[in-house]
Amino acid sequence: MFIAATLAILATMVLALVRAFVGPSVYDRILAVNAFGTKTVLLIAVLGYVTERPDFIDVALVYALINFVGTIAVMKFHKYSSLAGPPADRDDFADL
Amino acid sequence: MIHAVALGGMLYVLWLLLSGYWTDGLLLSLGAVSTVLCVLTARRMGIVDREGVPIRQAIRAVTYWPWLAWQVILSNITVAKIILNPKLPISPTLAIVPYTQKTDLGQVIFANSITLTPGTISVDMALDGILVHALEGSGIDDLMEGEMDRRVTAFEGER
Amino acid sequence: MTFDQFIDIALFAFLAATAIAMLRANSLFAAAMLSGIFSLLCAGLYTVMDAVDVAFTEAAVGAGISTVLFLGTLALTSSRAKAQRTIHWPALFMVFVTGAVLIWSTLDMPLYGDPNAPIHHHVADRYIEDSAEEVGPPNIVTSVLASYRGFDTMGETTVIFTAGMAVLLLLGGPALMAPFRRKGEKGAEATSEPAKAPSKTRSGKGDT
Amino acid sequence: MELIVDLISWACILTGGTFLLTGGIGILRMPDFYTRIHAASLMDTMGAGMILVGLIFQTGFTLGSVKLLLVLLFLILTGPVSTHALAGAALTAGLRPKNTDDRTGGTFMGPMTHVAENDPPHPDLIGEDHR
Repeated sequence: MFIAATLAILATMVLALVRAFVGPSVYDRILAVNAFGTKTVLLIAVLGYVTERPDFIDVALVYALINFVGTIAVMKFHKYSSLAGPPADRDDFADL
Repeated sequence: MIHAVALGGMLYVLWLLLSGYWTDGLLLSLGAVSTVLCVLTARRMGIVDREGVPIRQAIRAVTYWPWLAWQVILSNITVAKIILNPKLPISPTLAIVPYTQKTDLGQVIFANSITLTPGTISVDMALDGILVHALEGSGIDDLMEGEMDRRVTAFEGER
Repeated sequence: MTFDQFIDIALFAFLAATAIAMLRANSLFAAAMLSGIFSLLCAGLYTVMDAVDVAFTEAAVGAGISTVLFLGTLALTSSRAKAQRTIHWPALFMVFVTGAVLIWSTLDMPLYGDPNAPIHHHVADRYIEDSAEEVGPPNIVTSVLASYRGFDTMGETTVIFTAGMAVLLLLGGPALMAPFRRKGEKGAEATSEPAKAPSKTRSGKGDT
Repeated sequence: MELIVDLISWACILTGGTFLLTGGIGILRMPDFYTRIHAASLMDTMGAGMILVGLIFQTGFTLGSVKLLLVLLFLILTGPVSTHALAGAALTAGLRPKNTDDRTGGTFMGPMTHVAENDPPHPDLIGEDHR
């Protein structure tokens, strides 16, 4: 059963990879990378059960957090063209 | 103060669950020290308030989250049907959905609930509502009926 | 072929495909995003091989920080690769020779996961058998890091602290980053503003 | 009893896998970026959620299942935020939804004023298909 789940995750990884390869816009690629990160979290969690070492969940937990921080950092960069955040005089960007 | 205590209690329970050591006194006290450090840091950052530690909403979540989960399952099935349909019957729609929440926290909960439900995503906040992109026009119509808005406002619990 | 091996092969195939796509991408933004995927795949492979700590580092540094640093570099320079389609033969030769030497040297190594390999009997036996009495904590890794290799850990902690400071600088808002902006950019004069000032304003006025 | 729990968890894992695959297909099939996001949220909610719930049923009442629940919670709480950030950033940079029924009175579909005035978006931000 876990093997079926692993296969599904691997297949979805392939689909996300294809989307990351063809683009076309940068946002498609970021979306694909984000989805890929979620799939990595799932893969690690499920692999813990396939190999009968459920302590892999700790790794999955940390990955879930890292993936989120990474995506937000990349988005922040794209939205403001710098990592510093909104310029002080531009209030309309303050909602990210 | 009550927010700081609630945050500390929550963090300590999280520490206990993640570490799994319930008996060793030294480790328990070290965990407590790190919890207190975290709470102090959070206080200095100014995030220990009604918005950062939503105690009321945490209690009300018992009734809101199951409803949201059911909505998520329903719309998941709808979107899955669209994707697997060979003709791909989509009609993307962009609209501004009004909200009735008073606080920033309530609006964020509403916007995130919209995004969490597949088929609709909140793109931006406008002056008079949330800019929503929907996969189908009917998704916007459902939001405009305002049931989710009403439930989030009740969940928010501010008058 | 066991299922573990199948997963290994699949992940390595993804890795190779990502690397080739990265080479062929003209848009450097695309290459930066693909390098994020590359790091995630590496981290997955490390986890499969039980090197969980390496996997942590790869996910945090490779997929997180270095992607952001790539993007930061691209903001300062051009984001399109120069069209260069000629092959630099001496470089290709050197790469092949180096790769061949590396593969040749793996032939002398013990098998993966071999319990009799020398590396597993240098000091590991003592850690496993005596650390409970000598140091105390239930987790052997903690004893190794905090006691047997204490000085090493102190250096590592310094590195991690520095990395944390860097993340704070990157995510911390305009006032913190003001000294690092390019000249003439808006917000360069915002040095004296408190960092949380913009986030307190009501959102969404500008898009209409 | 054990059989029933096993059956439930298998059903959850299989449903999750199916939704993952469906979302993956959707990411490839959808015509533009904004519609692809919907497909991706399919994978993040039902796909990941169902698989993790299935794993929780397999684990039973242990610390392991609590950690799985935490993974699920983090994914569900952070997923919408990054999705919203992604969509918002794309719109701000000037990526326009294709073939879209606009009920906002055109305010969001026209050229973005502050982007055009202050700094024109980088060509790579918009993507090859919009140049």
